[in-house]
Amino acid sequence: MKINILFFASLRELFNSDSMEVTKPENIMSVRELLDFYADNEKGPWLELSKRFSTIRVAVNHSIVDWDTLINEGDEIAFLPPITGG
Amino acid sequence: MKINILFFASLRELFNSDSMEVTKPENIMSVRELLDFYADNEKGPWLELSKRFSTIRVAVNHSIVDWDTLINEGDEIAFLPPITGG
Amino acid sequence: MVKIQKEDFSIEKMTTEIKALGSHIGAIVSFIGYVRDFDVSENKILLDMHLEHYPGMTEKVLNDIEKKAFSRWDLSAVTIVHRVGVLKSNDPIVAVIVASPHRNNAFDACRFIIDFLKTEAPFWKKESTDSGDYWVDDKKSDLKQKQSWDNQS
Amino acid sequence: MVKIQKEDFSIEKMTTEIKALGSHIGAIVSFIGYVRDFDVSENKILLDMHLEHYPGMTEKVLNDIEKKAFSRWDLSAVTIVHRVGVLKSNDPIVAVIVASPHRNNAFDACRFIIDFLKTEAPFWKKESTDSGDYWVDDKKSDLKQKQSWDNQS
Repeated sequence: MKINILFFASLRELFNSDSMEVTKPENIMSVRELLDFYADNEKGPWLELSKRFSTIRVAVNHSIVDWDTLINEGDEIAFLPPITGG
Repeated sequence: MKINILFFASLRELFNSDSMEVTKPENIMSVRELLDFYADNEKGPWLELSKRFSTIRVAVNHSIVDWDTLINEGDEIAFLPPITGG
Repeated sequence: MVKIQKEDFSIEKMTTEIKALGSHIGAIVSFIGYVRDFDVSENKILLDMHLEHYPGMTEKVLNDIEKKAFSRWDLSAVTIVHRVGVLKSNDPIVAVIVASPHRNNAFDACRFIIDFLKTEAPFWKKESTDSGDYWVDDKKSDLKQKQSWDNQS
Repeated sequence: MVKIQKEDFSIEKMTTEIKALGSHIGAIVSFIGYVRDFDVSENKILLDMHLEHYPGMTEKVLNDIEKKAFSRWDLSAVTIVHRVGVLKSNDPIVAVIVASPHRNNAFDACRFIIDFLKTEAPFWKKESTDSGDYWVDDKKSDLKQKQSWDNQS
């Protein structure tokens, strides 16, 4: 199952990339599980993102969602650092 | 003692005049007494103004004042119908 | 700044002027009031409107309202412009422009100024409608709204 | 209407457009937000600012905020414009223009929209200051203010 992950602002700088297409790991169901999986297995920026968890919001297909939202084929998952427009 | 009386909007139409210079009658001390005096003695538009008393405000020298405000030489006394700007 | 004028005004020009005047301006809130095209309460179609004022007193009252606003909130600059003379449906009548370092102060002060202007500044509207001319009566809702500020002070 | 753009905007042009769009408009309330010249909390002088956003989601969120405002108040028309890219001190960043038959609805809705925009629309500011570049952190006061609307609904 292919999904697209986007990074903005400070997270884009952290990952040195604005997006990545990945195949959802087996047994991973929610966005929270996805973040935990990468933090455990990939370390690096994923571990750092995980540490900032309390300040980050996640959007799936352009809507901010709960962390236990389930992932579907083709989802666009965006990690959003603190919003500061206006 | 000379005073100047101004009329605006519907009161200007009522008096068919925007101002009159008058000599303050003896024994008349406050704007309320002045209005009562003219309503009793002049009748006509003064009696009508007196009837509209509850809807009218009075300004002396560009400030809205209480009806028992005392009159002084050279005062500009304006009778103001309901204010409807903005 | 207070302006009473027959001519139309430019919200862009006044905003630029006020922005240049003040320092540390983070927010500008503007209110523009227009002549309505229809008098809902009276069910009449408005043809035009004559706006009369009390020269001298109007400027004094509006300057006093500005001062009250500056004493209540942290403001950078204020402009009030009000038109007089003959106006048509949909013409702008009044603008209140308030600049402040922070938006809450700008919103509160702009609302305060227009609420006080509507009940304290000596302007009078005479409407010409399809069923005759008449002087507009004051609105009790405006008086109540002005008094709610007095109760907060 | 929602616009995300690099260019500056004209408050006059947008006000004229919105006035022409709606009917029975008695009041237009506008908010303009500017880049500050000084970061008071950090004691830093701002050189310039980079504004990043999430294309697609930004427009969706702002349209949703507009819809919420229309469902809460009697409004005639709304325009939201937000700039992105590189901005300097004192440049306008955002404008919210709300037209309504009555001023109270216009004031409430304009404030509601900017409060929600500040906390819900995916924009990010990176400031360049005389002591380095940094991503701006969110303000707890903005979050509280947004939540106060939720409690009223």
